[in-house]
Amino acid sequence: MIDFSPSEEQALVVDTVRQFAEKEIRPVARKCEEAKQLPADVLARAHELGLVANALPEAYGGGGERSAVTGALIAEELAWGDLAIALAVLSPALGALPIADFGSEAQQRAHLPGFLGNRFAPGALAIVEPRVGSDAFRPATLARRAGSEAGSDYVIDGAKCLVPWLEGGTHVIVTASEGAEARAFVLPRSAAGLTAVRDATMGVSALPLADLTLRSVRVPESARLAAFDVRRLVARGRVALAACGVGVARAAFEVARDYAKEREAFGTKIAQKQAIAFKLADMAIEIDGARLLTWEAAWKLDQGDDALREATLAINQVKRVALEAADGAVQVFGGHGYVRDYLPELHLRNARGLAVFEAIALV
Amino acid sequence: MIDFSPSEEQALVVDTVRQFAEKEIRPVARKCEEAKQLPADVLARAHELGLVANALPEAYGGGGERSAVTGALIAEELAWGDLAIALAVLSPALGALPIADFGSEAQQRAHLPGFLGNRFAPGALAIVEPRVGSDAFRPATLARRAGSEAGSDYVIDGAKCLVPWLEGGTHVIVTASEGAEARAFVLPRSAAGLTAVRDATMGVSALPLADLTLRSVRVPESARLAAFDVRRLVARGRVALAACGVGVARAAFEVARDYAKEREAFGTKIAQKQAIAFKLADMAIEIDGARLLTWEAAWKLDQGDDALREATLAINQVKRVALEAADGAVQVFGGHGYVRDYLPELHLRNARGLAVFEAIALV
Amino acid sequence: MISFAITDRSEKARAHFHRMAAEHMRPISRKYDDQEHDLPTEWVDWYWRTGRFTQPGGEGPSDGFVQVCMQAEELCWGDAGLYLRTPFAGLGGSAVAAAGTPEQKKKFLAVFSELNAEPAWGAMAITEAGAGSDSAAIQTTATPDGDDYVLNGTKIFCTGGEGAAKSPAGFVVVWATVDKTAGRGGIKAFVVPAGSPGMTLVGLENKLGIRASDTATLRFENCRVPRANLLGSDKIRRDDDKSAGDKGFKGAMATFDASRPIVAAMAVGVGRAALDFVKEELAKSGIAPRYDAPPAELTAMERDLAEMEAELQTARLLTWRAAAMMNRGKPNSLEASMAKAKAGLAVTKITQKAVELLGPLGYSKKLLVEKWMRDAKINDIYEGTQQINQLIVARRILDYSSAMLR
Amino acid sequence: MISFAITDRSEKARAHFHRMAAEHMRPISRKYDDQEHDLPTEWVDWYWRTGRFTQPGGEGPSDGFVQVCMQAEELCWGDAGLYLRTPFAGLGGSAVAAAGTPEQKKKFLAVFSELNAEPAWGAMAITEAGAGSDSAAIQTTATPDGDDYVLNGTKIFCTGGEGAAKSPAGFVVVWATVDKTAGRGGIKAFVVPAGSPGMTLVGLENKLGIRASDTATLRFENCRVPRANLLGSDKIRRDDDKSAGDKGFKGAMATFDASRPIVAAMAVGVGRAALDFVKEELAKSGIAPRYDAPPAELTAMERDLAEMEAELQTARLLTWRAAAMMNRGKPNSLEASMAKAKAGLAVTKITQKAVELLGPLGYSKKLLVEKWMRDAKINDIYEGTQQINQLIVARRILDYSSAMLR
Repeated sequence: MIDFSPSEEQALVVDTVRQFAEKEIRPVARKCEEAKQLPADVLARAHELGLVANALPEAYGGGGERSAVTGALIAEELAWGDLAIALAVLSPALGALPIADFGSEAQQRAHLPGFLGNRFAPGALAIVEPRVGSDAFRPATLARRAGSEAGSDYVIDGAKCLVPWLEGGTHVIVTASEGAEARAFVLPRSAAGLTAVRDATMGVSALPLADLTLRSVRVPESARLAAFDVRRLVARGRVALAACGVGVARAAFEVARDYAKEREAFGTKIAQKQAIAFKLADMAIEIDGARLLTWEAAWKLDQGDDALREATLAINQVKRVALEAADGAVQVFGGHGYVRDYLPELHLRNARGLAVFEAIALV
Repeated sequence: MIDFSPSEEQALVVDTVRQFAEKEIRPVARKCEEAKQLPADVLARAHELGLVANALPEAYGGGGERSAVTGALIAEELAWGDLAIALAVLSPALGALPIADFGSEAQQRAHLPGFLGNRFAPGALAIVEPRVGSDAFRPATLARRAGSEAGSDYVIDGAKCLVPWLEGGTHVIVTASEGAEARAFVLPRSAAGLTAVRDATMGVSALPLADLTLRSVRVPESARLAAFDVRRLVARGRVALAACGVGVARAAFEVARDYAKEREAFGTKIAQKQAIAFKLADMAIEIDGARLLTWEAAWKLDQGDDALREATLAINQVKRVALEAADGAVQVFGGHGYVRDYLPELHLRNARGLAVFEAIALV
Repeated sequence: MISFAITDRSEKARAHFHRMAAEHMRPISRKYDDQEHDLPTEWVDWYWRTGRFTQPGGEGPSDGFVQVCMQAEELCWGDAGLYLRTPFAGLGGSAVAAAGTPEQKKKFLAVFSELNAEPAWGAMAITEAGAGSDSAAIQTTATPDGDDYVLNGTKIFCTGGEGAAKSPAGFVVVWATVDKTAGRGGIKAFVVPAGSPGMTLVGLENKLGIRASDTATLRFENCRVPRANLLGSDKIRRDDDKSAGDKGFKGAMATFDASRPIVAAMAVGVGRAALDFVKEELAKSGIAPRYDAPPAELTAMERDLAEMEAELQTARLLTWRAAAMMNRGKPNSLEASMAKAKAGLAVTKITQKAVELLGPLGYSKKLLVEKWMRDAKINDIYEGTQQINQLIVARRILDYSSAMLR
Repeated sequence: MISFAITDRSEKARAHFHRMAAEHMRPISRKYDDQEHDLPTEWVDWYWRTGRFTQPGGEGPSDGFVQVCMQAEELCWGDAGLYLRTPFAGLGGSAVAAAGTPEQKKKFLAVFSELNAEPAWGAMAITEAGAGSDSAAIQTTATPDGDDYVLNGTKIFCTGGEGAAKSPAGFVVVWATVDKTAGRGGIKAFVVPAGSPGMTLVGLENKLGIRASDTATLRFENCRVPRANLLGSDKIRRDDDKSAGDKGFKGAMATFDASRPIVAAMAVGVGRAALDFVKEELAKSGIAPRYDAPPAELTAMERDLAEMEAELQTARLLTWRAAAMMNRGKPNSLEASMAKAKAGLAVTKITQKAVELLGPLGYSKKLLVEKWMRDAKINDIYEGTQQINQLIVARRILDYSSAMLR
C-alpha cells in the first residue's frame, strides 16, 4: 500500500542520526572544512552507531538489515549535518557493500569482518575518471589478462579520481573495462603500480579525495568480484548520493528560512517579502519532491529491481534542487552568504559536487 | 562604433509600423483568429506601406534598401500587433527574397515584379517537414534528375508542412535534397503531383498553413535556384522569426504589466506584489536581451556574414523568452488569462509556434 | 511504512479507469475540443447510465485516497475537459459532504448513486469579477428573509456550472456573505438547486483548453433558498473573534484541502497523456532516454524526456503523499498545496515541451498534443493559482499568518 | 545607428588588456586564491609601476564607455579578485569624480595618474551590519564639530578597504548620516584619507571567491575629517521636501548607476573565462556546439554550450547598451540595473554549468573553473543584489515609487 511514513524503527534511526548530526557533526563541520581534515573522534563515535554495520550480512557479524530506504534516510540526516563528514562516515560501505553484493564467499570472509570490528575502517571505491565525459559504465581504465590461460592474473592500467582515501584504509575497489564489460577488482592500497595523491576540490574539503594512477597493476583473478553488475552499483551510488543531496538541500533551506525570519530590511523581516518567501516555498516543494523520488528508487532497489532509471531521475533532480537551494540560500543571506562565517557558501560548493560524484556513497 | 539606437529613418519606419499594428492589426486580430481568416483589407493596406517592396532590388521596381536590421525592427512591430497577421503581411518576402538572394537574373525578372505590383501578392516557402526531427539543412524531401544528361528535369518527392498558403499566391519555393546537398526549386502551385491541404494549428489560426504532398513533381532545371545556400536562408529565417518572437513577447509583457497595475487583490494592485513585479521585471530584462541578440544577428547578416550561429542563439533565446512572457501573462491574468476574451492565451499559443516554425518569415 | 507498492485492488481500479478513458473519452477528445459548448452526450450519457455503475473488480485493501487520485489521473489522461463535464457531484458535492447535515447529504447527493433517467451535476460558485484569488473579497450577499435566504450577486468561472444550474437534480453551492462587515467570518455556503428562480446562466467562457468543460457565469437576482440549504452554522464569526468558529469559510477551505490532491492528480493525468504519447512517437524514430548513456553522447532530446519523467513523477509522488496523509487522518494542507503547485507547473512545462519535441507535428491539431498543452495550463490557475499555492506553502513553512505574509 | 562594430581603437584596447590579463593575472590566479589575505605584490607592483602607464595604441574614435566595459571584462577574464585588488581609485574614486569639487578631485585623484613610489587605493564604505540592501538604514553618524565632521560607526563589506585604509595616498568614501531624523536626505559621503586617526581596519572577510580582493570591516571611532572632505552639499534634504535636493544620497546612487555597467562587464569577464575554457576543453574531445545539427542528434552538452553562449552574449549586450547610453548622455538607470541583474545571474549559472560539464576536472582545484564559479557568485550579490536590481527594474517599468513597491 502506498505510504510515505517511515516505520517506527526507521523513525528511531532517523532521530538518532539527526541528533548525531546536530550534536557531533555540525559543531565541527566548518573547522574541518577549513582545516581540510576529518574529525577522527566523530568518525569513531559514528562507527559506534553501527550505521553501516547494520546493513552487512549477519554471517560476518553485521546486523543483516540491509535496506536502501533506511540507507537513504540515514544518508540524508548525515549530509544534513555536513556532506564531507557524512561521506566519511559512510565510506566503509564503499569497501563493504560491493563485496557483500558481488563478491564470493571467500572475498566476503576476507574483507567484511574488517569493517565490523571495533575500529572505524574506511573503504574506497574508484569509479570516476579524470576526463571529460567520465563514464561509470564504460571505464577507460583497462583490465587485461596477463596470460591466455584460464584463471591468469589481470593487469590494470588507467587513472581514477574523486576516490575517498581516508586514513586507515587498506583496500580499494577499482572498476575497469575488460573488452566491453565493466569489471571490479579489490586491490590492496599497497599494490605495485598503484599511486594515490590527494587532490583539492571546491567542496567537501575535509574529505580526502585521491587521484589514482594505475600502471600495470597486477592482481590475481581472485581479486575480481565475479558477480559484479555495474548498473546495480551505479544505481545504489546514485540513490545514496541523491539522499545526501536532499540532506544538503534541506540544510540550505533551513538556514535560509531561519535567517530570513531574523533579518530585517526596509522595516520588515525579509521573509515577509514575497520574493524571498516564494523562493523558500519553491525550495521546500522541490526538496520534498526530490526526497520522494529518492525514496522510490531506494524502495525499488529493496524490491530487487535494477532501479537505474529511478536512481538516475532522482540524482538528476537532486543535483538541480540542491544547487538551487544552496544558491538561493546565498541570495537570502546577501553579502553574508558569500563569506565563510556562514553556511550557505559551503552548501553551494558541496551541492555542486553532487553533479560530478558517482558512487561516492552506497546504500 | 557600438550603438543601439535606430537611425532616424529606422525610427520613422518603426513608428509607422507600430501605428499600423496598433490601428489596423490589433483591432481585428482576435476576430481573425477565431474565424481562421486573414483580413484582406489590412493586407492590402500593409502592402501600400511597401515594407517588403522596399527591400527588393531597384532593378525590378523595389526600394533597394535591403537591411536585416530594419527588417527585424519591422517584424517586431508587426508581430507585436499579431503574429498571424504579421506573418501574412511579410509573406511576400518568402517568395521574393530567396529569388533575390539565390536566383538568376532570369528568375528574378520572372518572379520579382509580381511582388512589386499594386496588389498584395503572397509568397510561399516550404521548409518544414511533417516528421520528428524535421531538419531544414537535410530535407527528407528528395530531388533527383529525371534523366542522366546535363540540364535534365528534376523530379521531387516528399512532404512539407507549415507552409504559408495565402489566397492569391502563384508559386511556392520548395527545398529538397539532391544527394547531400539541399536544393531549392520554384514551383507553380498548379504543378502536377503537388497537393496542398490546409492544416489547423494551435496558434496563428488566421494564417492558412498548408501540408504539401509532392508526388513525382517534375520541374525543369530552370526552376532551381542555382546559388541556393540553405545556411543563409535558415539564418535569415531565424532572425526574422526571432524578431517576430520579440514582438510577441513584448505584447505579452505589456498586457500583463497593464493588467497588473489595474487589478486589485487583497487590498492592493497586484503589480505591488513582489511575486508579480519581479516576474514582470524578469520579462522586461529577458525581452530586451533577446532583442539585442536578434539585432546582432541581423547586423551580421547585413555585414555579409553567414550569421547562422548568432541567428540560432537568438531564436533559441527568443523562443524561451516569448513562451515565458506569454505564460507569465496568463498567470498574471489568473482565470482571465485562460479565456479567449483576453490576449494572454493567444500569445501563449502563438509563442509556442516559434519553437516549431522555420523560415516562415525572412529578413 | 514507506512503500510504493500499489495494492492489487487499486491496480485493478487504475486499469479499469484507464480502459474507460481510452475507450470512452479519447475517441471524442478532439470533437468536443472543436465543438466547444456542445454537451458531450456520448460520454455524459454513457457515464450516467453505465459508466458510474461499472466495477473495477479486485479484492483486499485499496490505497484509499491515493486510489482516488489514480482514478482522476487515469480519466484526465483520457480527457481533462470531459472529466470535468462528467455528471457527478463535483466540488459542490465535496462541500455538501464536508459541511452538510445528514439530511442535506441525503437530499442533494443521493441522486448521484441512484439509477436516474437524467444526468445531474453539482458545482461550486465562489469566484467573482472582483474576487479571484482573494475569496474573502466576495460581494454576493445572502439576506435572511423569513424561512429563506435571498441571494444577490454574480459568480464567474463556475466549473460545471451549466450542468449544475440546468440539470433536473443539479445544484450549485454558492458562497455569499451574510454580513459584509464581518469579513471572512460572514461568508457562508448555500446550496442552490438547479432551476431555482432568480438563478440565471449568463454565459459560458470561451477557453484556451478544457473546452468540453462548462465554465459558467451565474447571476443571482433575489434568488431564494430555504434556510435549510445553508451549509454549516449560521453564526457569524468575526475576524477578531478568537473563539472556535463555524464551518463557513473554513469549511470551504477544508473542501479545497481535500480537493487539491485530486486536482493535482488531474494535472498529472494531462501531463502523462502528453509524455506517454511523445515517448511513443520518439521511440518510433529510435529516440528513447538512456540512463546509462555516456555523458558526452546523451542527446538533448533524451535529456528532455528524462527531465519530463522526473518532473511528472515528482508531481505524482507529492500528490500521493498528500493523499496518503488523508488515509492516515493527518492534516495535509501544506502537502496538498505543495502537490497542487508542483503539479500545475510541472505539467504546464511538460506539455509545452512535448509540443516542441514533436515539432510541426506537435503544433498541428491532427494530434492531441497541442490540446493537452492547452488543457494542462488550467492546472496553474484554477483551484488556487500557482501563486496562491506558493503563498500557502510559504506561510506554512514560515509559520506566518496571512497578515504577516500577503 | 544600430551597430555592433567595435572601433579599431577599442579593439586594440581590448587586445591590450587581454594580454595584460593573460600575462600578469592568470599566472598568479591560483596562488592568491589559496593565499587569501596576502597582498598580490606581483600584480600590484607591476600595475602601479608599469601597467597603468602602458598604452593600447590605436587611433580614431573609441567606443567610449563601452570600451571601459571591455577593459573590465578583459581584466576580469584574467582574474576578478586581482582586478578588485588593482591599485586604483575604485568606487570611492567614482564618487569623488561624480560629486567632488575640482579641489577634491585634484587632492584625492591626482595620485592615480602620477608617478609615485607607493601604490594607492580608493574605496567606498556603505554597508553596515544592519543595512545591507537597505542603504537608507545607515547608522554611522557624522557630527559637525568646528571645522571637522566626527565619524562614528562600523562599515562592513568594504571592497578594497584594506588598501584604501592603509596605503599612504589611499582614501575611503564613507557614507554616514548627519541627521538620523532626515532619513535618506541626511546621508552624506565623506572622504576619509588613509591613516586618519580613529579609522581602524577591524578585519578582512574570508570569502567564497574573489579571495585576492580585500573585503574589509572598518571601524570609525571619533574619526575626524575636515568639512572640506564632505562630497556635495551639506544641506539636508528631508524625505518630505520636494525641492531640488543635494547630491548626498542621490549622488551616491548616481555613482552606482555609473558603476553598474562596469560591474556587469566584470561579471561577463568571469563568465567568459569559464565558457572559453570549457569550450576549449570540450573541443579537444570533439564536442562543439553545432548550429545546424539535426534536432534529434544535438547532444545535451552541445545545447548547454549554445545556451551558455547565448546567455553570456545577452549579458554582454545589455551591458554595452547601458554603456552606450552613457556615450549619448542618456539616463540609463533602468538599463544599468537590467544589465547588472542579468549579468550576475547569467554568469552564476554559466560558471556552475561549466563545473558540471567538465565533471571531476571541473570540481578539482587543478583547474581554475571551480574558482571562476566561486568568483562569479559575487556578481549576484555586491553593488546591489540580484533582488535589489530586480526591484529597481520593476519600479521603473511599473512607474512605481519606492513607497509603492517595496
